[in-house]
Amino acid sequence: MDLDALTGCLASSACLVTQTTSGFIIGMLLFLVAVGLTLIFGVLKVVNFSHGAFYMFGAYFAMTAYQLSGSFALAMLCGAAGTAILGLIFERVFMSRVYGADVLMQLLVCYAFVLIFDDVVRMIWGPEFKSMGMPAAFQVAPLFIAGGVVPPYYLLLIGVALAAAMILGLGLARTRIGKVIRAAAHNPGMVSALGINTGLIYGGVFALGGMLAGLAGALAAPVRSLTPGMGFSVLIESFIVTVIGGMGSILGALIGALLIGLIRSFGSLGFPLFTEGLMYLFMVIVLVSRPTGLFGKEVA
Amino acid sequence: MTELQADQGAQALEIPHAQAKTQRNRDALIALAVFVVLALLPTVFSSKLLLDFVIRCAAYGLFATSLNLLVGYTGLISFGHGMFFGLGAYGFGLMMQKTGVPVPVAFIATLVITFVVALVIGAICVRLKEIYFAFVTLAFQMLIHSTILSWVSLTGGDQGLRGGIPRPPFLGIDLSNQLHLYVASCALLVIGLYLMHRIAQSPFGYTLRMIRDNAMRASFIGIDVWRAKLTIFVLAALFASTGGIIMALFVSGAYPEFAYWTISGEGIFINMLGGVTTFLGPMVGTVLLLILNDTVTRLTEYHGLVLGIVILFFAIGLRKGLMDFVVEWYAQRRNNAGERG
Amino acid sequence: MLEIRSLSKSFGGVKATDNVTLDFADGSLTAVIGPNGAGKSTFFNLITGALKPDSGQILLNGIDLAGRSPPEIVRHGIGRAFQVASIFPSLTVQETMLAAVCADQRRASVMHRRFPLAETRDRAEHAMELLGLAGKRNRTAATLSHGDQKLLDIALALVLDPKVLLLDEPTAGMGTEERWRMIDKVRELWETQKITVVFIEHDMDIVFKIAPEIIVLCYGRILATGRPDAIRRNEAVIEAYLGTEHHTGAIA
Amino acid sequence: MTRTRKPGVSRRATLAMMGAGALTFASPWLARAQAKTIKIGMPTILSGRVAQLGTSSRNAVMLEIEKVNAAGGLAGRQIEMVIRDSKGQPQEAARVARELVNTDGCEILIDAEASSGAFAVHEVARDLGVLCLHTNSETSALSADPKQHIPNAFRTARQGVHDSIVGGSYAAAIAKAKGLKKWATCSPDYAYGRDTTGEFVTYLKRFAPDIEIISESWPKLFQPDYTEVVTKILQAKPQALYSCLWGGDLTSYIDQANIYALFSQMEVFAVNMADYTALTVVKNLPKGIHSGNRYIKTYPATPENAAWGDAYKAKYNEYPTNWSWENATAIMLLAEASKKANSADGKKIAEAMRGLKIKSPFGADGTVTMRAEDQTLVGYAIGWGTTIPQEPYVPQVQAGDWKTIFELEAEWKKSKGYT
Repeated sequence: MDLDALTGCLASSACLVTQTTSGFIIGMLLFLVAVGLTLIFGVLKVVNFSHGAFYMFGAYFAMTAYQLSGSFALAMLCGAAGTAILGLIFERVFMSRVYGADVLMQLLVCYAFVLIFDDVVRMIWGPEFKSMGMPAAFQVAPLFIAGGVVPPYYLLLIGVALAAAMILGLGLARTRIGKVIRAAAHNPGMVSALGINTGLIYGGVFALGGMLAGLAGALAAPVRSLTPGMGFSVLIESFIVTVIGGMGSILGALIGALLIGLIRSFGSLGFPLFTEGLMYLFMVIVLVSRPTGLFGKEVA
Repeated sequence: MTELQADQGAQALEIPHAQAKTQRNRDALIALAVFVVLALLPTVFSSKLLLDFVIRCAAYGLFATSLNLLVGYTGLISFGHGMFFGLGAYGFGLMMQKTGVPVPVAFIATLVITFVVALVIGAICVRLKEIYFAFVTLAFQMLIHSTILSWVSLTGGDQGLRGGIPRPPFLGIDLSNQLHLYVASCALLVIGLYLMHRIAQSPFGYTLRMIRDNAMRASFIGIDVWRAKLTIFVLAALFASTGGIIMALFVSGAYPEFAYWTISGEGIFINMLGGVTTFLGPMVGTVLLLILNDTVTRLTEYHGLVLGIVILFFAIGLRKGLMDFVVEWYAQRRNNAGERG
Repeated sequence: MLEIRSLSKSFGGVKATDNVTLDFADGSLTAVIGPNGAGKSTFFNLITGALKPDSGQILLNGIDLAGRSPPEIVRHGIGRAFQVASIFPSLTVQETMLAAVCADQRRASVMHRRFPLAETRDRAEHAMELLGLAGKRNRTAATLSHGDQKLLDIALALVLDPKVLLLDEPTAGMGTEERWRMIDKVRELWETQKITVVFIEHDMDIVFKIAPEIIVLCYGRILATGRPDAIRRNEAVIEAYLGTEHHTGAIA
Repeated sequence: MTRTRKPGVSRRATLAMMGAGALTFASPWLARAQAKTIKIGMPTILSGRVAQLGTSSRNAVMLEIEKVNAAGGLAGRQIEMVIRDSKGQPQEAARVARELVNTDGCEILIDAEASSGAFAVHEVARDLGVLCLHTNSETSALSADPKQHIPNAFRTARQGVHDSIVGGSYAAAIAKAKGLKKWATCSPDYAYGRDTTGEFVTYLKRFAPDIEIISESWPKLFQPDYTEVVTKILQAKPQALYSCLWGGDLTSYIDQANIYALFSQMEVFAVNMADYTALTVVKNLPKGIHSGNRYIKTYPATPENAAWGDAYKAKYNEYPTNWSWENATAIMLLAEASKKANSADGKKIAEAMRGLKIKSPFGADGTVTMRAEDQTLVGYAIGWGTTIPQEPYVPQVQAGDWKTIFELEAEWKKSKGYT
């Protein structure tokens, strides 16, 4: 424990700004993965255990596209679009077969794909870790805001994630498709009775979730090393995020992700050896006091 | 899903009281016979592989079967059952390394520790329902894993308990001799399975099934659901802990991986593989998974791919565990035969 | 003797049970009626502990049970069956009965005794025979007909030897003929078992024909109590049932 | 219908398999004595996040085995490698190791496990008495702690404490020259990270007593995001940073620290930087990172070393890793010891190996020695230098002095109560 460091930081604006933005950065990437997880759970009631694999594929797709084309924008697009297609196929071909079955069967199918996807990546890209490299446009000096340091690339990252959150939130609240998705979450039988193809919605939600995770992977590719199994630790953290925020709640995912980000950034000052444990402790406390999470709806 | 299981139960409950005693004796006799056969195996086959295999089966089998008491019988999907496996391994290993008490004392003491920890964690966890129970058990598992990693001075952190686990001979049993360890593991396995079977078939076992089926109704016939769940949570933890002790003796150490959530995941996987609706399903699943693991890792380093495809076969193809499938198929055949006759 | 004293419960300002005071004499058979949303099920839920009352007392032979947990209340002798048959789908009829009796006996040996004692078996047998389920003892509950499932639900309550039996719409979801069979059964049980029975019923023909005592609930209050002929002539009851637009709107 | 018979068949098949296994090994000693080939078992990590450890270890072993076999094998017996994946789990490593010996008939183990896996295999070696060469575990205690000592286990890897002594003295010299007083550390939170960092700091302070550690960060192993660690270090404003992050974690860290311009604000000492795994992967490698050598074909600057690196590259189309030379050394030592003992018997090889000095491309003076007292490798090339972003990556390596290493190591052992 190093509480002096923590209080010292809380007293200095430079440190506050830096650590807070660093918490936001960690949180925003987590949010992109977690929001897909929470969306899929909300609509399909499936805990998509293989969600980390989409993050991994997003990163690998982006890296390959970047190496081939040299265009950062194209790399991001490939990461997002590629995983969207993958998500759609995954849902239509495999997940759709186990909706009626036990929750455990669904988990098992996801678990199978965690294993399969990791090996597929290892077959295609090899077992060694890779790095995409930072595009030249972002190899610039960091900005200083109120004494705190903020790299421009991370501003882009936060911007993209926030935009995704807003588009998603507004889209679900305002558009027709959004309403159908929300209706499907509450009453799938009703939606299919109205002549709407639930299969299409389910596939679409999976594709959307996959796309967001893929986008997160693509955005992370320039700053994180790529390796088979890289999705795993991200999955665990985004899982904590969704549980804390409330399974099925997009706002919950956002708040949960930011909370975890801040716990990490300030926890690493105060409790450098127990930062991880801090997250689990927080999760236990939330679950015990409010099982459905901070923003989850009470289950009847 | 559980029609068959209920069938079997009906037979058990139907037997008049006079026969109950003989039935009970029969179970004990079967357990004894299985133990004798297992214990005599090494005299027929001298393969050390077989001994190692059975020891591992005992460790994982106790763990998986105890998990099934929660998952299959009570409907409590625990993602954190592995913490008790780890607790058993660490508790026993530390006890032997630090205190030098005789093996049976360390064994009992480890179970007492597990009992206390499971009581505290269980009291918090069983209040939650369904998927939230799964989450909170997972969170506790990760918390314990983090603690093992952080508490280096006691646990050795990520390096685990090093330097081997001393095991002074007691009552003529020397657990550092592989043959002795083998027989002891078989004994623990058979006794453990026998006890768990007794629990599953006891009225309490039926109380658990009632809670699984309809917890609300159970509380309206006077069952204290919370207490019953807590009881089985603690009991299952004790058997899982025993599995962990066997594992610690087998590898002569304890490692944080034993308390990691993947152990719980493997337990769930074993249950699904073997089937949760029969008592022996998890045991069959254990043998299957271990054989699968051992052969596939021999043949290819892409075992994840192979294992994944096998899982898909069970989850999407069969949609149930192997024992469920066999029992259903057998029942169907019996029905067909009955109709024809 | 079951005495309800000033029992109240409200949900966010809506009074679902409003200062209800009632006596149920030992061995009485009482029907509870009232329009939809009158608070009948809430009333049952309060007595059986599914809901905690805001205030008031529930005295069974002088012991206050208000606010206690369902298992405790059951053990004091108030049994209950549900509107939608609440059973254990994967257990057979016989297993259900035996397991329920075992749970009731609560002996320490319950953990390790695998086979039922004679006493346990006799109680289970008795309940099955009373409800006419003995012939279906090895059927899984999920495979029973709707009517049999309701009977099983009642048997579950009865096997615990309750002093008071609360039946929430025993005839719900049944055809006319089946209803009469069921209600005859209920009456027969009441007569042979000498227990206090309180049941909720929608079908007025049934209520007026078999219930010696009737309680009418409306908006959580007692509108009227009394014998069938008195209730039939009660102005307030007629108004509540015929209702005005205003009333039905509020109830829905 | 046929499908439903599966359980019966599989059980029977399994029993048959076990039976066959039992028959084969019912008289193993007879079978082995007559065998022409000698099997060497190698549990290692071939899947998961550090699969590269296993693959580059395997590559190096196979490269050397070919040479040994071409030269006649171990005392006339051709070597057959049996390499199995442990998935990086200690209990799997223990099981695989046991199985390799008990079932596959391996007479020697190459333990290419990391961290806790090595300790698990060590216990198996203790139990079975089989000759075992640890090739990847650099944790000092494995060989330094007399409680761990067994006569049949050797280590052919570098050792954390050696690294720290050389690193400490190198860093202290630079600290004195540049006036670096305030230091920060950032190392993975596991035994290797903690021990190595602790030892580095000890020796740094010994050589330059006036330095001060003002910030410590302990990210988790395989942590994907280091942002909070990077910013924490920036807040502390140290003049120098020490890190023993490695592999993908190190490259992630560099990429993430780069965009905070961390490397322009302090001197960075990253002991595991100068390994091709990290050097070739990082796209924007900052100039002037101080690093210990891992494997680099220009150090030692001998034709033998360059030739070995090129041969490896030619065969596998990638550069060798730190793990590669450690595993290659194991095979070289085995071959030499077997030649000296004129036997392929594990006990005799072990006897011959104690104190054996062999010629090696990886030796500081062209030789490496298996020190008899604690059965660990010494005399390997060890030094520090600074990086540049293209080949040869580390143009100048300042060699560590083995005499100093031995002195300080003896002192360290005493302080730990090992001697």
